[in-house]
Amino acid sequence: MTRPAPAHGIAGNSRLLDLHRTMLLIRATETTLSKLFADSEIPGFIHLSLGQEAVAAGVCCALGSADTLATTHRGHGHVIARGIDLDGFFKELMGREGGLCKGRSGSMHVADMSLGILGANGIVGASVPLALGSALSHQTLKTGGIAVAFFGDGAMAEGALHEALNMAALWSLPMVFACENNGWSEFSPTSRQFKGKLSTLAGAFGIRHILVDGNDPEAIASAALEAADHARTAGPAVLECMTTRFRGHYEGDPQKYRDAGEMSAMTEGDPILRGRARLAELGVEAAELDAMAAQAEALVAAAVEVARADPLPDFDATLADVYTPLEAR
Amino acid sequence: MTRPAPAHGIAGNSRLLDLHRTMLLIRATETTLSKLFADSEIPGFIHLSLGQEAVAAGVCCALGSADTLATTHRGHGHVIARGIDLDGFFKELMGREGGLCKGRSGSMHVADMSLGILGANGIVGASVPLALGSALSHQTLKTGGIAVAFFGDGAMAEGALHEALNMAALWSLPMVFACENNGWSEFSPTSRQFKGKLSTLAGAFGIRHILVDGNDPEAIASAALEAADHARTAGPAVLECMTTRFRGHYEGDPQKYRDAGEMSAMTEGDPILRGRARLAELGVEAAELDAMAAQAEALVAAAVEVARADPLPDFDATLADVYTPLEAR
Amino acid sequence: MADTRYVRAINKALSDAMAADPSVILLGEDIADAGGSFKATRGLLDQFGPQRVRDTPISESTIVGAAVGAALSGLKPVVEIMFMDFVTLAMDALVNQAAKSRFMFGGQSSVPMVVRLPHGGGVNAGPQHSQCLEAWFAHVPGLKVVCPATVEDAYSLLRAAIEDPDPVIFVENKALYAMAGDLPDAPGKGVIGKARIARAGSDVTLVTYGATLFNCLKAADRLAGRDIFAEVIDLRSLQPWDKETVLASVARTHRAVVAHEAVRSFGAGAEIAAIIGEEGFDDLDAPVGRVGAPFMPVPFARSLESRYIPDADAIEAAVKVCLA
Amino acid sequence: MADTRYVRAINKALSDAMAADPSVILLGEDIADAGGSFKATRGLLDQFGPQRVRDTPISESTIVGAAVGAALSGLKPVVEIMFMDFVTLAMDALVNQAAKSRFMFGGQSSVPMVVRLPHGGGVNAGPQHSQCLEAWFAHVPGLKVVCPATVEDAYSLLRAAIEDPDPVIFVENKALYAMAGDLPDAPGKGVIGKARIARAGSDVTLVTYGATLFNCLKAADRLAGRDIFAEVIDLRSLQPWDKETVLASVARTHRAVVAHEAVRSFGAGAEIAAIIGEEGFDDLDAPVGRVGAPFMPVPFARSLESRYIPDADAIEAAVKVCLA
Ligand SMILES: Cc1ncc(C[n+]2csc(CCOP(=O)(O)OP(=O)(O)O)c2C)c(N)n1
Ligand SMILES: Cc1ncc(C[n+]2csc(CCOP(=O)(O)OP(=O)(O)O)c2C)c(N)n1
Ligand SMILES: [Mg+2]
Ligand SMILES: [Mg+2]
Repeated sequence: MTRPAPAHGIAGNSRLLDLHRTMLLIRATETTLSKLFADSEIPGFIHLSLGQEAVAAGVCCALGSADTLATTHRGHGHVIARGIDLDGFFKELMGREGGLCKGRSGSMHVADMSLGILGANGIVGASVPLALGSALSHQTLKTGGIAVAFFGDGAMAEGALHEALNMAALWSLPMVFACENNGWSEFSPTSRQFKGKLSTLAGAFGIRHILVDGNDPEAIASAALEAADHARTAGPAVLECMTTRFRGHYEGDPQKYRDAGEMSAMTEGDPILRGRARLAELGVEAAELDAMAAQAEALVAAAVEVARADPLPDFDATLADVYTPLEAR
Repeated sequence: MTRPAPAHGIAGNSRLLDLHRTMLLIRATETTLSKLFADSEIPGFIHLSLGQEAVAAGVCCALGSADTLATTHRGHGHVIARGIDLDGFFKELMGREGGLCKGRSGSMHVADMSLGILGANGIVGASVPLALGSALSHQTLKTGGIAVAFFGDGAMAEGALHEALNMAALWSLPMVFACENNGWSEFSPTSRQFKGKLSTLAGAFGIRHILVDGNDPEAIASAALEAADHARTAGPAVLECMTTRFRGHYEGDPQKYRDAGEMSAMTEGDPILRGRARLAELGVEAAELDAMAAQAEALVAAAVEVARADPLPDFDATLADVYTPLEAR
Repeated sequence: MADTRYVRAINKALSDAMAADPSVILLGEDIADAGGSFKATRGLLDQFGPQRVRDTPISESTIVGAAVGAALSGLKPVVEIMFMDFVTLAMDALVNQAAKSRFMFGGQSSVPMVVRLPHGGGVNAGPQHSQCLEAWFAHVPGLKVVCPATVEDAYSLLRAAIEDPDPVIFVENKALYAMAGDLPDAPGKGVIGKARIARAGSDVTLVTYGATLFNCLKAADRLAGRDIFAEVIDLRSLQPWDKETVLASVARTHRAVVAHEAVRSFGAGAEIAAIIGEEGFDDLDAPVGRVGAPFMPVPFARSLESRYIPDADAIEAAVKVCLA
Repeated sequence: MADTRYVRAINKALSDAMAADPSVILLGEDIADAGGSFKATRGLLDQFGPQRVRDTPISESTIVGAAVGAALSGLKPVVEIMFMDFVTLAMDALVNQAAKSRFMFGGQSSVPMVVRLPHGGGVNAGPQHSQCLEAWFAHVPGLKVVCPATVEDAYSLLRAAIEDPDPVIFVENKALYAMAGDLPDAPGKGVIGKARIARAGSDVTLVTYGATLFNCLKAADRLAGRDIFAEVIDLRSLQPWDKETVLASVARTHRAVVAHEAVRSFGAGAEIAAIIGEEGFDDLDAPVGRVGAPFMPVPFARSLESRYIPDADAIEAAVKVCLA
């Protein structure tokens, strides 16, 4: 899959199609990951973002090639929307030599420096200072780029958010704080863990806060463009996306803590169904959309086959990645 | 010096006298410390709170015997206002065996568990989670007490504040966040380090914020009583005291970063002069106030003599304080 | 209760300690309703209520800092940090506050608290969810470090840690949670600092702790097949650690290998080996061997992690070198 | 420049590195206008401007976390943490992010950053402003740990650390800042991992680093007075450390004492002693001695701290035991 061009100035209709294509690819990828995990073709644990595809697609469509991002343990959607190589992605999660990170680290650490992806992260809240530092580089080196920190609502309880909001405001850094607010922090409603209001917190540092329906791809795309433009021209912005986690915290989570009502209700807000409905309104043929979905499935199926065929990483070569080899300097 | 009774229900006039007495004792103590330090009778480094006496006196007069507090590197005033033994205090700062902490730790760690003083602290921001935990004990063990965290304006940049505001609000803990806002963080105006507004931050967590002129003993005392009562009955409160640091960050600080104008202007707001004027207004004789000052000087002079005569701590005995000895269990 | 799982022993120790002492409380992320990520606190919320079993926000540094303040104010907090890797966020509270308060205050107060830290790999959790960092804490005066390997020790040493007046770092190996073993019906409280000879032997002393104990026992089995009899010592705690038992064994076997899952370089095994080399010098017939993880982060892929964690083969090989 | 102070050498290294490479920036508390608490960055704000010399808020964890993100994005940040004790607030950024990013990303990127950590006692700064925690970092794969003792090394190794593509923990002993020594007019860049024989000798090898070097040299002087000739090795760095130079020396002297200011138990000296005991076993005529601080926090009072820090007497005594 090739990397989506920054959506600036692309007419709404075709942008919506791009967004939809991206969401479908994330959906197909993670639906497949869920199966692969159940069949223990994927080691360790994985956190799926099914239901949150619109946030990934919408935020990343606002980014240009100079921009960077740091994400979380639930970062598959973000890196796919950023245009990561699907073969390398599956190889990584399946622990293969050809993985983007050579199978060193798996789902929680997928990175692609060539796309400005500073990695998913296993430490809640860690994406925020990393992106802050990347924004500092953009500003100091005048790259014209911005840095995006994806973080969840539960991560708001970490002091990192407070410290980073302050430093971003203090230095007026080109940075977007993208909060993916799915209402859950692992097995607990975040409302039982965090009493703060992100809008007010941002306001306390004089930082612009934009709240958006995180399941409406169109709305997020324009909110993200607004936040990104603000970051490029006027300093940090907070983008809070209200969204829905369809699956458990991690695959295999029985979700005893969620009632059936919620489980069934949530699918109604499915961003992909909404995107599809909107595109139909705009006169896009159902057939075209079905073809798009089929294409995403095909891309994923192909990537899985390639990954399965890929060799396992060799242990001795691994040591060479701890420190920079002399010849690489 | 004996510990001031909680000021609840004491008539304003006599409370003002108590506050004044306390401020005078802090003033006499720290003026003397400054000399002792210059004469290198005090090892290490010390941070004086001259100019901030009203905050210490006002906040501590709102505390009862069950209450606890944790303070900062600039905590002399707080522990004196809480009624710490002056001999033990001087012995500690002068590194003597009879020190409150047996000379183990000095100015930055003065503690007296019998007065609920969980220690000064060398780590900026650390007083906040410590007091939070103490408040958790008050709530869980139903002591009826509250916990006070003293912290400076520079400490607001540490994530600890954010995390603690959230947990205090979440659990509705009996806690007062007492911010001593002297405008300085070491050698820099805090305005150049921290962009947040404490009132808004507190508000983001639904926490009551009270702003007070930190150089007006009377005003602080009532604001502190209000904050303490709120903590006892309704949960956490933030008390922000705007005050003035007369001396350098530490003794010996040349303060090149401060202009003469500020240096001279600040003394005009001297809380002790203001307290004295107010008492004069209320008809207290100048002679009585002079006597009070003389008494403070005398108490301090006596304590210094006692401390000088105290032996140096013995090294071998020190090891016994690392872990709790069996017999002490 | 035969066939009790390690995690169940932890759970029972918490439950018994809370029943015995109302000042014991639990703090951690998702430990109440959810019963903890590894289910170590399952059922305790119902048993003791939300005041004593508290779900915290994701704020490791303040959770531990608050535990110190609580411990200085009459409670005995037991904190669960979900993965030892996350304790990196709480080092100030542990090292500058918990470990030093008693000393800094001239012995005025103790700091009775326990921080439970699940460490170790083997579940492909990757570089940030698998580390063994116990050596850090063993280097910090004021902290105690306990690493139970068996089901019975998981119970008895956790009881001892909770009763201990000083702050205890309690290290649980994730790979052991599901392991079943014997737990007496009325298990006792252990003694922190006393090692256990897990297997007697005469030819070489294997010194270890935590999950690596079982790789040592496996290696000892195999070696016995070739008439090499290894004595296996389970240290159970690193701070304090039972020097006497180790040196006495080396005086009999004249050979020693120290093994742990943590990275070998600058790991806890270095101190053990250095002391054997210093105080057991005249007893030694061969260099003290050390087995530990290679100097790299814990890799994710199955083909990598399986090679990374020191196994019975590695221990056997080290013993052979030691006997060569 | 004869009689250059150690802190001035640090300052010059920072200045020269910034002049040589525009991607080098400085981050820290009060390092710009105030020139740093120990004046290591004095004058650099005027020289390089506020974009490259940044006063930060009091937010250690985010300062270091941001340095990692900046290092992954084209800058070479040099962070000053005012006292090593405060790095306890930034351990996640250093251990889970900086140290592991290159590995976790399969070698896609290096993390060129330096964190300067003033450690050590001697100024009655008390338990939270005096610790030596370098052993922690030496145990973390992905980090390098440098501890210069001399004025020239302070310069040349800081230049090397800043040029190094990987994250470097740069440990400066506070007691050395005011020490004067020779600095060549055009000082070179050092090599991380190469020890220096500070004094040649034939009877015993003293292995040390940082400020303790000078206590070792003092002890060696005194011992020479009684015809005991100690070879003194300044390791200069702990990760990597120069095993070859140490073992070669021990092969000549057959005796070794490892000394540092950090707490002895589970300190860096344990690894050095364990390796000497393992790989130098046949060369050793006596147990490897270790000198380090006792197992307690750094006390405040003069009468206590003076007894706490390992001095020449302690080293001399250890050598005597080793030669007995
Ligand atoms: C520092 C840290 N603490 C705890 C965890 C365990 N953990 C992983 S995800 C998670 C919940 C995060 O919730 P949120 O930030 O809302 O992200 P979401 O899972 O909802 O996408 C927790 C507590 C962790 N990985 N890192
Ligand atoms: C964690 C930590 N970082 C830095 C320092 C160094 N330091 C000591 S006091 C201080 C400034 C604190 O300012 P503020 O909180 O306003 O307190 P004030 O000195 O004004 O009373 C700093 C940076 C420290 N002691 N601890
Ligand atoms: Mg969430
Ligand atoms: Mg201040």
